[in-house]
Amino acid sequence: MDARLYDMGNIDIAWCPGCGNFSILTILKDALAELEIDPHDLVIVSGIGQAAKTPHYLKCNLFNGLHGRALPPATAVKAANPRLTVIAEGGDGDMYAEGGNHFIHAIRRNPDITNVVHNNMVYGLTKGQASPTSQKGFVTPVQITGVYVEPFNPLAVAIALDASFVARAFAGDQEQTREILKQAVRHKGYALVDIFQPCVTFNKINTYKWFKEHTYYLDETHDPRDRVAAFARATESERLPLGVFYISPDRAVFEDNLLAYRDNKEPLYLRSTDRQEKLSNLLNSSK
Amino acid sequence: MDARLYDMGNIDIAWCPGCGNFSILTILKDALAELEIDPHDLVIVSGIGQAAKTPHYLKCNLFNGLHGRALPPATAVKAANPRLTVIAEGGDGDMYAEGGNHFIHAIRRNPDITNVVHNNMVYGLTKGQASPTSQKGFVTPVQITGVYVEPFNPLAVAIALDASFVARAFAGDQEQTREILKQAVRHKGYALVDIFQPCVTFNKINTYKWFKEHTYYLDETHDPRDRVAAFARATESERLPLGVFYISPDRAVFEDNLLAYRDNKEPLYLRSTDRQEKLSNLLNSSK
Amino acid sequence: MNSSDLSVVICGEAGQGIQTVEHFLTRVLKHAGYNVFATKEYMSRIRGGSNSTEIRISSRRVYAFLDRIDIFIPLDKDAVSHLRHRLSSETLILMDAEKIGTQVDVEGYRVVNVPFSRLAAEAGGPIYANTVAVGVLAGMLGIEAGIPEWYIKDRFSSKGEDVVGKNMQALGKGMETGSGLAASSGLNLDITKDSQISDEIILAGIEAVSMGALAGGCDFIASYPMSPSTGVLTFLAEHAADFGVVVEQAEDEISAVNMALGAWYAGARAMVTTAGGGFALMEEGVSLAGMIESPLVIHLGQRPGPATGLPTRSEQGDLELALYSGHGEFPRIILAPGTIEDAFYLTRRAFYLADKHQVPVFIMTDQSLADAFYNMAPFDLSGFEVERHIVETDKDYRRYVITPDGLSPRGIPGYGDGLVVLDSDEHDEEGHITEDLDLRTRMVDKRLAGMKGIEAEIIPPELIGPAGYSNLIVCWGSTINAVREAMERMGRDDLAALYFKQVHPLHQDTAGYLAKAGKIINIESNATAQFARLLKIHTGLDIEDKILKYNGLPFSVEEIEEKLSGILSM
Amino acid sequence: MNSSDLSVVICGEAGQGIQTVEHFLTRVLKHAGYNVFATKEYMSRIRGGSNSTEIRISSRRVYAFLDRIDIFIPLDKDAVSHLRHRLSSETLILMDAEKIGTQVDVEGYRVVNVPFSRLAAEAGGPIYANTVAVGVLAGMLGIEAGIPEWYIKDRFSSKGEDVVGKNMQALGKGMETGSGLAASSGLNLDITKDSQISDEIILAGIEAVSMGALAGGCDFIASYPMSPSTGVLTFLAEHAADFGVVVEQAEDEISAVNMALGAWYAGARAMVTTAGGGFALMEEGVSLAGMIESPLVIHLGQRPGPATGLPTRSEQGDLELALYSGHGEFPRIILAPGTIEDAFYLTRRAFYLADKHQVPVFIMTDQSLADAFYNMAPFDLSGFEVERHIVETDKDYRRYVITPDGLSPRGIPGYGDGLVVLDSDEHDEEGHITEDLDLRTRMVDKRLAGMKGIEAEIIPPELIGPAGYSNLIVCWGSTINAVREAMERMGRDDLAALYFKQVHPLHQDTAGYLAKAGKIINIESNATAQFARLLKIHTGLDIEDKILKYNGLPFSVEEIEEKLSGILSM
Ligand SMILES: Cc1ncc(C[n+]2csc(CCOP(=O)(O)OP(=O)(O)O)c2C)c(N)n1
Ligand SMILES: Cc1ncc(C[n+]2csc(CCOP(=O)(O)OP(=O)(O)O)c2C)c(N)n1
Ligand code: SF4
Ligand code: SF4
Ligand SMILES: [Mg+2]
Ligand SMILES: [Mg+2]
Repeated sequence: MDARLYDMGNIDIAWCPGCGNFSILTILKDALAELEIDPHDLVIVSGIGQAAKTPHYLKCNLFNGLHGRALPPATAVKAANPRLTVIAEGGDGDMYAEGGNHFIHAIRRNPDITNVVHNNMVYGLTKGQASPTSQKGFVTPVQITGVYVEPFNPLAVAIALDASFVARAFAGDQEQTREILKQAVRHKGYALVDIFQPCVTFNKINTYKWFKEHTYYLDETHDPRDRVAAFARATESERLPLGVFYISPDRAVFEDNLLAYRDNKEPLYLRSTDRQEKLSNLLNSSK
Repeated sequence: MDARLYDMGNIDIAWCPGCGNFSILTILKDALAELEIDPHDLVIVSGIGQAAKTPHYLKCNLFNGLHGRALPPATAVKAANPRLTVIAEGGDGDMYAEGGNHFIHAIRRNPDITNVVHNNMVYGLTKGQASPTSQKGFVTPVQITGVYVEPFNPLAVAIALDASFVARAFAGDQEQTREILKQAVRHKGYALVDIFQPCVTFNKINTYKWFKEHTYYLDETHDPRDRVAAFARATESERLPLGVFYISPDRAVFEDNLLAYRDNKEPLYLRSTDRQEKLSNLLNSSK
Repeated sequence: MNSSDLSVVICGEAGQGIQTVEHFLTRVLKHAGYNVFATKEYMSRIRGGSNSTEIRISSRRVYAFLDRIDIFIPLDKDAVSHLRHRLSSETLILMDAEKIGTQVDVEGYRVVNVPFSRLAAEAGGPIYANTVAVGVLAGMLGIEAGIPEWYIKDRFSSKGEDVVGKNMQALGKGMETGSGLAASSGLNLDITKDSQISDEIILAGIEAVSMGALAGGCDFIASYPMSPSTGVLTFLAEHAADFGVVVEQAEDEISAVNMALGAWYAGARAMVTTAGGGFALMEEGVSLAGMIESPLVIHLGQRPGPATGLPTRSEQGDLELALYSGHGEFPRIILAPGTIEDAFYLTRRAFYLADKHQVPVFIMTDQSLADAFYNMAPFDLSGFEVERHIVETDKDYRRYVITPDGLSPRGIPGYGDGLVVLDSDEHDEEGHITEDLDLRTRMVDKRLAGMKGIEAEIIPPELIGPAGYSNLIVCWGSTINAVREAMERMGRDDLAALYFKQVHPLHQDTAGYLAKAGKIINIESNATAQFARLLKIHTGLDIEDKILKYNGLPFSVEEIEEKLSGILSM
Repeated sequence: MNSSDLSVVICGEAGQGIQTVEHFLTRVLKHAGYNVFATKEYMSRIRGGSNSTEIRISSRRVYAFLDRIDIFIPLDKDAVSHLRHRLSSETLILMDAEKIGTQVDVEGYRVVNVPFSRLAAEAGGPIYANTVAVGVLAGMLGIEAGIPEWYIKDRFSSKGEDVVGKNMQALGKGMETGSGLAASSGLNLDITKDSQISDEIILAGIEAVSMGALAGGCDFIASYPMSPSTGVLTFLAEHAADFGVVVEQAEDEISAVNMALGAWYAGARAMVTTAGGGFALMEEGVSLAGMIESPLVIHLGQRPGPATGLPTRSEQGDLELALYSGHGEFPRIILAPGTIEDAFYLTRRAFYLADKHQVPVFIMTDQSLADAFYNMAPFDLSGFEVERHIVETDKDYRRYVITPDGLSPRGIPGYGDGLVVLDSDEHDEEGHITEDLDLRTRMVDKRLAGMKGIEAEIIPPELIGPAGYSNLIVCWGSTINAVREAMERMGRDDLAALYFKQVHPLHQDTAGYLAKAGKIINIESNATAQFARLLKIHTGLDIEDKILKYNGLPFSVEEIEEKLSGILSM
């Protein structure tokens, strides 16, 4: 499929020139096109933040909801209509701070959705406060002497929760990130793709160059089915690995196990709404 | 100190006869007495649930707040007055479902508090729905064909977050649990003690007997400073290890690093409230 | 003792099986052709404490809590002190003297020893005490044995012959004792039976809400357990496969409401069920519904606040919370069923209204309504099929096209050639984020314009009592039940009640009804008269006479009668 | 062009440094003895888009947004179209013809070419364009060079000699150009200087709130960033060590409010700062404050909703949200400073009130107040020391001892011989959970009794204008600024305004003020007239004349004048 199918034409994009988000947008469009996903069958759910604006910039169905709350609607969309391809997208603050609880529990539920997190280690839209992934020592107008709390490690946590698919990528590397993203979308079950994304305005520490220098790719010696090895890799801190860390061997998929689909595979909106007889029976049982 | 110092005398306790909470209450009183902590210097913060009623049943200062919200006030109490010993206590639903986000971020902050979780793998107070730690197959009035989502693994997640101190205990073993609890309270920094607690009314699967049969203690071969090993132990599922899984070597303690204590170590309430001069200076700088 | 209207109260610890007796007895009585009503009050604990249930058996339909106790069965020693204030010299106390006789002071009361425990032991063990108790009451009322026997077979045959047999024995022993008592205690009952009643249904308020949801086409519920609203979640869970309902216990209430909105977006008909504290966490989600013009159905089962309050008790303290919930300005609808029938019909209607007007719709109940039940004619299910107000989109579909009535046809993803774009920011007609401030004004106007359509189908308040009233009670939700019965007792031709089952927006007839009254009396279960404040906004009228209650119990018929009499004699 | 009151507007993309110009120019002007006022409007983005700032320079004190633009400096091509509706044939447009001249249509306007870019390049590079711009304006106004030079040294000396030097050059070039322009453009300014002004302070609303908090003894803030309220968090962070303030960026708003309550419990004086959407998440916490009778200070900076709405814009749409927030019933106080001075004094007062009455106190501002600034006399700091309303506990301390005024002395853990017990459930005097339903009623009464003490110190509304008015404007919060100036312009002796800075509870004089008016005009920045509804509850009066605005911008002086004139001529 032609990636231009996802193109919005000449629109005003609210990102700063040079922002890593542009690259992620391109990667996303390319990956979806290569996967031959029709924009009409795609729903992107996002929260609020710079990253969360992404779905406005490609052709798709989109639910740009509340800050931190992308995962619950994304899970529900998939549950209401399993035929849709669903992506939940947002920033590191969005997914890991305000949305931290949903992050944990979405992983436990394991709906067949892809969770794309633009990890710029800062709050972009609200002008540069620390995010959960901000590194120690990062100085901001709130953390005036630098962050000293432990950065949130999304990969390690996801692996601890036995997430179905866990990967990290870098916006600066379009090719490999696209491949990782494609693998994530293709994966049946919840898939996390945490993407390092330089914020050229508010994060002068974790720049393109910094990410380039502080990352490397996992190679074939890494077995993504080995949870403990994946965890060890996720806790590396000298240089940060990129690639697919973990694929859980046997996770039940949320929507597949819903009783609503036991006898009927149709999306909810296609079902008959005549429930008179069933209701009559129910009422009779209350006699 | 005599554990009777913590005794409330002849009070009505709202737990079911045989509930594991009674045992935890005894352990808690004994541990605190052995640590020579004066009830006046102790604050227990809890949420809502059967477990969260615990502080009402011993002599202490207590803040029995909202469901799921024990950790933020506990962190704040410690930050406002570091001289107090602070415990945040509640059930598995309280801490890991409604309070899941605070659980993550309290661990990142690392205040010097002890987090005691009564893990009965069920919602007791609301009559038997699944909790995040309910095991697969557990049947409830909501999960009518049994839980199929992945149980929350608090230890693995805490270790993934590089928690300062991570332990698991069993209410059925007063001696060892008391020792673990004492170690946790003594530990400087956030300490998680997840305690298996039989709920005799709503959890007929994970009974005293079940826990007895499905647990074992970590021995000296386990090095709690080894994060990856701790993680591996935390993911064991045949038999569940008990004991101290992990102690992080070097975590900054939240309240120690607050700027409010840089030049002054007094609890906030003991400080002078005369700020006239400082304010004048500030105003002058706005000229 | 009122011969045509009997009130039986059973009191004991949580876990003693009071609810078993309640279910058993009410079904049996209804089958026998009696009108029944049951209401319970219980503590927020699983074992111990003092809980009680009141069962009324009557010639007329009854649906309200009565202070008076005609027959009292204390199951433990605390039961007597727990309810002593409601016992009178008329009350007949059936007490197991062997078990608790020595521990309680019942000096001066009419006490009859009934050896429940011994009879149960004879039948097979202590767990049969409940069946003995049912038997005793059935015996006293002269119920034919076949009916409780049918119940036992129906309920227990799955547990094996032995259990059925022992229950039968326990029943027999109980009935025998009861028949004897009827004679010896001078019980002179004259409750009329009506064979039609045996074919009626018995439903609790919470079940009616649940069935109303199913009738309204609900096919998605995400919620977090919280008394007194959890019953809807468990009811729908039980019928999930049969009705095709996605049922999810969320990690918290925030997730629940956001899931519900995602579900509506994808074509489902979703609801949440919660109580005040859980709802407080959903407010940002309600505001999102307002912004994206999404339907949403919220069952808000009220209990006393603030904060955790009294988790298992009743109050009507969250009206203003719901009305003003969510930041920013957008339309909403609030329904407040007072009866169990209304709980069904209004919940069904909530889905229709939400879908049609693309707004959040609240169904506000309270613990007293949720847990109460009585017999009633089966609901009318004829001639309804759920209308879905969704459209197949075309290529140029714009979700928020500005229309005169404020409503834009609602498309869903994957159905049609268009794309469905929602944004929690202010947006253009397509749904994309905008900073065009003129468009902002038009979008606010569009959203608020939806109120017009909503106003065209407000449920009018129901006038109960004489049209020529000079004194008018105003009330909303469950309070109507005690009010109605108190009015029947008082039999005044100058007193009527205006029962509001839709409290927002208020029907235009409201002011007219109020203007006709010389005296208006506001009755509600809260401390600050929230509904009176609403009426003031709507009509400008200050209501001076108020009967307010906020101790966690519903109004009793007697206290309404007494307070009303006081006010009316002034 | 008004000779004694000049309005300068600079417009360009986010990131072009408009705020630098704003800061620089206003400080310089104030030092020169001019009254200044600045207000900005900006998009929710970090780069690009169109943002503008208006700087007023006046003989009189000015504090409101004016539609009129006397001098317009467009920094990019979109600036002209962004503000074209406010340009007139009188407007002098200073435009860099080389840079954007060919891209914009300024046919018919008074345009003067000012080569900002070239002058900046000559001075050392494009980043000096802002200093050139300041220079041009300073030159036009005939400011003596020493003042902007002082500013440059003060601000930039830490960046090295080179930076200072280049700025000096840029300034010089700008001033030279400006002086020339003053003559050639026929600018005939007559703005009075006042040497006292140079010693005044300039503060933005958000800084005044922050300093008010410090003055009120705030020593704890936990919040989650959200426009337009984040400034309080950053301000306190900056001064955390000096003032001994615990500052924590919470993981979410729920954590923030629960931390604040924990902090008060342990003896701190805590606040949260947030906007509507974040506040919606705090409601359960507010309810908890109500139940545990905890002080709590909430700064609620309003922006347009629902949901994410317009994140960087202004509105007064959350009044009812705050007033009815939290489930259950309990007292609260809502302050709504309209001026920057009031923002300081009322925030300080909020801590006093919260601590004394043990209730949540809201300070409601909005983006327009938060971001605006002007010169004013330094605040009066004399004779105040923060009173702490906490007691040393004795052995038998009971946190919720029932007293006639509803207030129980507040102890904190570790201070005294008692234990401090709080419970979100209904509780007894000690604070332990209870199911005693009579006690429940007494506890509700106790909590609500606290309202009496609160009512004894309500801030009365401020009457602005003639006491013998027949037309009365009612407004709250920041709207007063445009109203005040519009009234000054209109100069009518029958028109007054009643400015409410405490909106709940309302002062008892309110009804009297309203009763005296023949016509009442409600002016507020929302679509449904929330404050008018409040007044109706309080007075029964329906206010028919309303001026409402909800496009995200504050009222301008002119539009208030125009709409008022329309209403008054009817
Ligand atoms: C409930 C709520 N709280 C706070 C905000 C303000 N807010 C918007 S985006 C954001 C954080 C942005 O950071 P991140 O999620 O990392 O996204 P980025 O802009 O860096 O892509 C915040 C705090 C909000 N919109 N809603
Ligand atoms: C906001 C909110 N949601 C829901 C509830 C209802 N609630 C009270 S306790 C509880 C869960 C209890 O389970 P757990 O935390 O595991 O404690 P346990 O009773 O098992 O000790 C729930 C859902 C509440 N009080 N507040
Ligand atoms: S602020 Fe940072 S994240 Fe946001 S658009 Fe600019 S560079 Fe990108
Ligand atoms: S319900 Fe379970 S957890 Fe609660 S008191 Fe009873 S046994 Fe304990
Ligand atoms: Mg970010
Ligand atoms: Mg539990």
